[in-house]
Amino acid sequence: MAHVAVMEPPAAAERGAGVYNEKLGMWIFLGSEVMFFTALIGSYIILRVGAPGPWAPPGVVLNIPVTAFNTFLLICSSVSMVKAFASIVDGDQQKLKFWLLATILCGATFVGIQVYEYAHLIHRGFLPSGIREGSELAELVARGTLPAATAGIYGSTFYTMTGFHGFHVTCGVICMIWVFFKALRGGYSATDYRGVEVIGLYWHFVDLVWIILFTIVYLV
Amino acid sequence: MATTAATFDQVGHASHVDDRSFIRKYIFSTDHKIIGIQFLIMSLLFLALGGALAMMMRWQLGFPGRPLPGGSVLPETMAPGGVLLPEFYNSLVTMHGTFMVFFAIMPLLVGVFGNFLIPLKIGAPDMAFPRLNMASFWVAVSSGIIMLAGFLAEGGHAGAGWTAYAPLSETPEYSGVSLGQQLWCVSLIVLGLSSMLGAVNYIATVINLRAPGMTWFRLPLSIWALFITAILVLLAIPILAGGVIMLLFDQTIGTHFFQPAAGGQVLLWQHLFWFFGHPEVYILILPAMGMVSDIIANGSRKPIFGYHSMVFAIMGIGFLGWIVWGHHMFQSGMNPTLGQTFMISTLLIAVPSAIKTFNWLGTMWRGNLHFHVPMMHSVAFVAMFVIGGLSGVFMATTPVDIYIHDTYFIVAHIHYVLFGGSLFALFGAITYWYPKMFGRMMNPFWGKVHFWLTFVFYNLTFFPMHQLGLHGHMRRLYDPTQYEFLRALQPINRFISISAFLLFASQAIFALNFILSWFRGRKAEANPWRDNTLEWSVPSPPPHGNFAATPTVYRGAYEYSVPGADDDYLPQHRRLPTDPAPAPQPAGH
Amino acid sequence: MPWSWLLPPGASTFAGKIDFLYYVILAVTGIAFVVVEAALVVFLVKYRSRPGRAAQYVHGSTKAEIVWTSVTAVTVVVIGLMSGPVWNLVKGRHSVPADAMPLAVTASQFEWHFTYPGPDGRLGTADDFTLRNQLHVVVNRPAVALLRSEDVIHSFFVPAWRLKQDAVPGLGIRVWFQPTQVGSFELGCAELCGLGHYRMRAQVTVHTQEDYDRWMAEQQTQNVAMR
Amino acid sequence: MDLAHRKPHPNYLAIWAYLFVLTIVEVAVAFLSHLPRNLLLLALVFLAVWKAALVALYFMHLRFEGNRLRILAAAPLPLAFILVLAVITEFRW
Ligand code: HEA
Ligand code: HEA
Ligand code: CUA
Ligand SMILES: [Cu+2]
Repeated sequence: MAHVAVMEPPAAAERGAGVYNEKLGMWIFLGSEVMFFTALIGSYIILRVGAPGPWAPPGVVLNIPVTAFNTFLLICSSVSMVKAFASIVDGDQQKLKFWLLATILCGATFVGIQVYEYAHLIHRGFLPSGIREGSELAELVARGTLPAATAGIYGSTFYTMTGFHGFHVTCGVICMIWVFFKALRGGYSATDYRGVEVIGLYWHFVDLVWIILFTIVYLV
Repeated sequence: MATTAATFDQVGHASHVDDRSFIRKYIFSTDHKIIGIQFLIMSLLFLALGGALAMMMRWQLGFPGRPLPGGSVLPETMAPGGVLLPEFYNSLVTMHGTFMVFFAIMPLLVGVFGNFLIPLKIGAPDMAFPRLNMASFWVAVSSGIIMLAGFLAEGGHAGAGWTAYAPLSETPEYSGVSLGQQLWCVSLIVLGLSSMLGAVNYIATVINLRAPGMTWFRLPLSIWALFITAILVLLAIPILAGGVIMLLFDQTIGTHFFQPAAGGQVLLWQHLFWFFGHPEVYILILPAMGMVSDIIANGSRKPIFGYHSMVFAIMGIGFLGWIVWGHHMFQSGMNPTLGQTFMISTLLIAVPSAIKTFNWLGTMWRGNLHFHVPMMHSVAFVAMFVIGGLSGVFMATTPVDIYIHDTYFIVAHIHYVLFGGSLFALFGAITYWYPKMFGRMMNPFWGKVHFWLTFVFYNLTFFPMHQLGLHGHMRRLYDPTQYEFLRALQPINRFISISAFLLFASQAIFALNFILSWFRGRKAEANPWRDNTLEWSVPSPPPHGNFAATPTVYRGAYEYSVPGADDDYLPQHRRLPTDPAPAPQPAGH
Repeated sequence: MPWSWLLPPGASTFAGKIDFLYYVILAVTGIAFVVVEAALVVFLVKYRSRPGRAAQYVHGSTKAEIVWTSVTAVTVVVIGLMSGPVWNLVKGRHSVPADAMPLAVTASQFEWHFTYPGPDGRLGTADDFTLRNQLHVVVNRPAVALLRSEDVIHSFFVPAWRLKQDAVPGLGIRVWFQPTQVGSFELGCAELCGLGHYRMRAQVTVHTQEDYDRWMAEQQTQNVAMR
Repeated sequence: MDLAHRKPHPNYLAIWAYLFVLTIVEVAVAFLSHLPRNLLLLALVFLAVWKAALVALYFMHLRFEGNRLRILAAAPLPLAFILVLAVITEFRW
């Protein structure tokens, strides 16, 4: 009776990207985060390429050894995070708690070191608006080691990028503490490890952003 | 694969007894239908406010320097003796654009219809993340309150246009505005958070919660459009947030992103803003296009013409929208060679738009046209969007844009696509889904009166703006009579203003119809428009949880006038004897 | 006259080219407009629901899709190809004529400052002088202005010349023009630049060469007197 | 990630060591090598992308996910490139 189009069989439910809601949601959210960091990092690249003069050479203002250690910490925290995930997939509650705690400690230390670094930089005269008059760094400017023309946007971009990264780490640590408490109460199992996997994705993403930032902000 | 999804799937249960308290049910509700209605009320209020600001602007433009009737209630800092001050006029333009774009049309399309329609039309009990959804609304409300607070700020509200070009927008010495602009920034950052939460939700919901049989190419076009729109929101809004954060930091903590004296780049702001801004204008039209497609097929009692090309056209517009932002910056001092490439990519958007336009015509061709109120608005949408789209071609052409950039030709374009396009579609969509939202019909007689008055006065208001632009009338001009060559145009300005007042007054009919029908409208049956999609298979309004049992879908959304069927529509969930039995549901459903 | 779709008279060498493009696009979009709206109205009348009417059950037509897609694509590509050279002529970075008279234009809230090269025809020499809100140029002689801004973005807009270019703080943008008519014209600011944006206006005077020389001599004596 | 037949976990500690070594190489290249400026830039960016890819592929499991999720994850990257590259032509082209 009816037209062919009507008689198409109901296609098998091809629902989903094959992943559960929370994980899918986190990946979608990370897409948004990529664009957010694109705005910040992209602006930095653009400002740097179009800068009216040479940029401060690496290592003159920023403390490379300390940040290299911080990079190491964040990489460690990523491993501990993925270990936590592997543990709960295997159903090992004890290891899950151990690795989560390790991740929290690494993350919190990272933030602590960054706060220390900021305090130190500000003390030496490096501000979001540029170099403070009469500070230690102002002498470098006077001596010509530190280009004056770009010092202003150097501070602007540095604090904005690393600041928002640090903010993301802080949020990550807070969420992780929440996951940790849930783990203490046995909230995860080998059949439902959603919270651990989802916070893990976020955590690794923040680590990934830092890897990029470390190179283009500190080393270049 | 399937196992994981099934193991964790908690949603998908049938509706259950509703025992929530009043507050959980209507204020902090996680029900997507209630959240949609909350967004509707919020954004209609902002629409009315944006309209009121436009009326003040039109008064000043039509009758420069004369005291605004009733304007003496405004404080001295805005309008001493009722005469608008230039700085207040700038705030009016800015806030008119901001409210209309960010607080009226965008939440109406995405917040209201994204929320209300997606779960219902794909056969899901709710969104993938109902609590995030609730958060999204209340975050949007806070953002609106912050934006409104700007009017009380010392120095006045933001006044650098809705595009907030730096350095005017970030330097109080140049603009006289400081706190107002900062609140503008904070509000948009907060609103960005709300939109992002919404977008994550919509995308995840469409991907994961479609009912059995609801394949991608059986989705109604409104859902396709909302899905692509959500992707645009997801990826564009963070760019705006990033840019606005830099703008805010320049004002508050002394950074120099957009300050050339300290090494910043002025054009960087424009690049960031428009990289967001152009996808944004498609955010403001795609859902309208989708809903219009649904309504036109229904009003024509005919399958939508070229369903697949319609879907690909939506994707095409969505993608091309990312590579055309430079067309707002042709005269900005941007690299002229880059301008050439932006001209070509911009012109190419005419192609998917043409596909959509002609497929709407194709849908009506040999149809059986019923002119219910939503259909009238949808037909007007097609007619008006074409005018706005074609005027876009003038501006896309770089040499012609040299002349008409930043003139009223652009203002005419804006309003043909945004009012003639989006807002007409919204009037139609609100009338169409009103019964599903509130269980009552809007009054069709007053709906038609409102339509005709709006259609006529809208054209009388905005069509002559093309002429103003062609004679060089600049935008954002407090008092055009300062220029000799514009004085001759003052009669047009006055004519436009009077039409605009009548246009605004006509909206009272819609407001009254909307409010009164809520209490006194005719009770609506489940499927008053004899439509095919799933939301019409459940009572009006649908119960908490939407569907008594997860529906199974057997066909596309547009099977109207199928030969041999006993009615002129064939719902997606109706199983014909020839249809194979539904696949057994996986455990957990 | 103000209500028409015709452009007001142009008065520069490229005004004619821009106006021509405008009329081409007006014709093309005009045809598209008429086709679409006429079809719409015809369908609304012809296929309106009447007793006994039934809609035809069709899902589309690949042939029709191909036709309107390719016709539109070809049309816009042709428009693009026609526009490219004109854009290059006006705004291309290498299209400023070598013999153009140099000018420096500085915008600030809310006025225009025009610096003239003086009798020697070169900027940056002692005989330069600056006028506020008055632009004087010679008919049929190209001039190139170096646009700068001291505070916010402004936009240099002379409707009769069909010329508009933003003046951006931190950038020096060169923009050239060649007036074809003597007389007096208005120059406006086309970019929102603050509360005085609406009155940031300047007078353009296009002289014949003799006229201009006389004016220049006058300026010199005035300037000398002022010193 | 089928629960019934689970694959063994990748050796995460090896990835960790890998990342650690790459970081040391990176710092060494930045401060000890005397490459010309452009080459240095290229080398450093290459190393950073390499590290980032390791994190995405192993820690975030993209290596073991379906294609649809990979597309979803990669989708924003072209847009990021378009924005930055187009704006850079303002200064260099
Ligand atoms: C809903 C919002 C919306 C939509 C859909 C559009 C659609 C388009 N816009 Fe518009 N635009 C805005 C909202 C929108 N715009 C706003 C708000 C601004 C101003 C911002 C500000 O500065 O404040 C703006 C500004 C703007 C500019 C900058 C002007 C300037 O400042 O100088 C340009 C330039 O290219 C442009 C072009 C286009 C084009 C080519 C389309 C195309 O998508 C249109 C395509 C459609 C058609 C072409 C019609 C249908 C096709 C046919 C009938 C086939 C036949 C056609 C041909 C043969 C050509 N727009
Ligand atoms: C969707 C967007 C939208 C809408 C609907 C409108 C509607 C109107 N706009 Fe606006 N306009 C913009 C978006 C919009 N505008 C933008 C983006 C700009 C650029 C800003 C800038 O330059 O920065 C602009 C600029 C702009 C200008 C240029 C100012 C200048 O450059 O100096 C003018 C001048 O006439 C104007 C006029 C009007 C008028 C008369 C209306 C009328 O149509 C208004 C009619 C009234 C209504 C539509 C409200 C009706 C209310 C309801 C229906 C609510 C019902 C309520 C309940 C049920 C509770 N607008
Ligand atoms: Cu200067 Cu507007
Ligand atoms: Cu655009």
